[in-house]
Amino acid sequence: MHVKECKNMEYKNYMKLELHSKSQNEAFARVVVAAFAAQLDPTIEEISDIKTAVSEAVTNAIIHAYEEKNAMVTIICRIIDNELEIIVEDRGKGIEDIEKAKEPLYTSKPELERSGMGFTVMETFMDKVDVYSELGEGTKIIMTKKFKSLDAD
Amino acid sequence: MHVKECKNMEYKNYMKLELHSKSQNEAFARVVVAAFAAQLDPTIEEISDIKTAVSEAVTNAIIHAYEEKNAMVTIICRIIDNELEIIVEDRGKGIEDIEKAKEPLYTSKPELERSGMGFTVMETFMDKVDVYSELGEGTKIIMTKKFKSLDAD
Amino acid sequence: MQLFYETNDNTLIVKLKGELDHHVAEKIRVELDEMISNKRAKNLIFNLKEMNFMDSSGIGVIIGRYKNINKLGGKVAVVAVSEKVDKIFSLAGLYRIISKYKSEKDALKCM
Amino acid sequence: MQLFYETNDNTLIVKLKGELDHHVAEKIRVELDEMISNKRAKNLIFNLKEMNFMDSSGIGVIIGRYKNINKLGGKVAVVAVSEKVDKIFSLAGLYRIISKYKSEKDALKCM
Ligand SMILES: Nc1ncnc2c1ncn2[C@@H]1O[C@H](COP(=O)(O)OP(=O)(O)O)[C@@H](O)[C@H]1O
Ligand SMILES: Nc1ncnc2c1ncn2[C@@H]1O[C@H](COP(=O)(O)OP(=O)(O)O)[C@@H](O)[C@H]1O
Repeated sequence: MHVKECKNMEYKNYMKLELHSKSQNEAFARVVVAAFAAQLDPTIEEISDIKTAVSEAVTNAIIHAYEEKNAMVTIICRIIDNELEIIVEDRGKGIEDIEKAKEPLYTSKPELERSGMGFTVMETFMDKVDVYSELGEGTKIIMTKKFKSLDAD
Repeated sequence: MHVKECKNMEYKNYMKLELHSKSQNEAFARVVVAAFAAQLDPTIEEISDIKTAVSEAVTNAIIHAYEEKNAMVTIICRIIDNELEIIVEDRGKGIEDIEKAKEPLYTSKPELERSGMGFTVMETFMDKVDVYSELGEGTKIIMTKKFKSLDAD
Repeated sequence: MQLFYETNDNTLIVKLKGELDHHVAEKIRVELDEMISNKRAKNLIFNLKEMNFMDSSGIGVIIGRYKNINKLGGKVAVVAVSEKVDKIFSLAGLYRIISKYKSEKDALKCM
Repeated sequence: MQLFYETNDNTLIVKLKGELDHHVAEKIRVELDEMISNKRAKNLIFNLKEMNFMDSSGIGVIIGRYKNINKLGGKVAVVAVSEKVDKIFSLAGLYRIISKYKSEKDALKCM
């Protein structure tokens, strides 16, 4: 028996997903980004890292930006070579003090049992996290991760 | 041991996905629509039906609408109760004669070994397929499927 | 997400199966608090062996239960924590208030 | 998609594993034509047992191979066809030109 692997790698790709800010879409958002990242031949660990980071950013849009009112969250993924850029954007209330928001354990919603660890988790599992926010305008999280798998070849 | 199922069903949801008209995104498009449909508690058969229909519509946008040039394909999914509406839209060359295009075995690209069965497959696996197209403007396929699983409850 | 539970003396052992995110956290919290009060449990053990995803919402659930249980003099423990979740727990300093064990048996011994 | 092959006399047996859509169809086609000419195969059997997705692009691949093989007096067969793919093949009238068998053994007997 001979084996031939029919697999294709392209090093540039793009997708944009808009979805309702409903909590049941958090799992959906994770699956979509993971499926898009599949073309980078990721390790299980890498997939798990981006799922966690996406979950944090999308959850924040739902809870903090829109305070559980129904609106739209946008996720953009861009692949350039072995790097994945993930943008999670909302048009919600915005963040007043980004530095404070990023502090571990800081949360503005302790009554919802939030842990204040969302940004810390994103920063731990992604290579780079940039936060842009304007009060009353919305928030944009830009995260990037370099995938090791392709480097090894 | 006691078991408690923590599962939630909401009967209204929406998502919009834009992606490059690259053939490697065909599989991605199928996964995304299937993941979105998961909230309807579908059977394996139902998931397979919508994956096949989405694959046909997205492939047509890539091959026929854009003739493999890079452009954008849009997929919109809307859930209302136990019905899933899937819209696949392109801004490509459009279809001159929709009736003829829908005929089984008709293809304008036999040189690419197309079988001309795309529309027939969509119509077989979905409950309803509507095609809107304008030459030079693009094509919009609206497909709906009612999921049985929730009826049974 | 599925939630399995059993009791051992005054300790409630809860197995979480599936994905623990914000969406399910709200329901899990309500379920847990109901169980704890129905069973009059003093201590709580989370078995995470079959939890295949968790984000920071999970920390909130665990710390929230810890606060209630701790007030009444009980203990909370976690068991079978994956490497990934361990990293998240460590970031949050969770092990300063909650102990981690390899097995339910080990955890029960220390309740 | 993965492609496994073996030969039995002048028959090439090809196992397709994974998803057969337009994206992989182009590569599969080139691979198959190369194999057919390298092995000087007269007949072709597709074993679809492990093909877990196919859309109408797959029909194109099979009919295309059929045309080439038929010209040279050979036969094409499909084996282990799922219900779903069977429906697609039937819609396309594929069984008017290609035979379906339960197993490779049955197919080989009729080559
Ligand atoms: N998308 C957002 N819109 C508005 N505020 C946000 C957003 N994301 C985060 N924040 C603010 O930053 C704080 C810290 O966020 P995070 O570290 O994720 O912790 P948590 O979600 O547990 O509160 C939040 O409590 C909130 O006040
Ligand atoms: N999105 C589209 N844009 C332009 N033309 C299309 C589109 N979809 C289908 N067509 C036309 O309709 C024909 C029949 O389509 P289909 O039944 O899917 O068969 P096939 O893709 O195998 O050709 C195509 O050959 C093409 O000419």
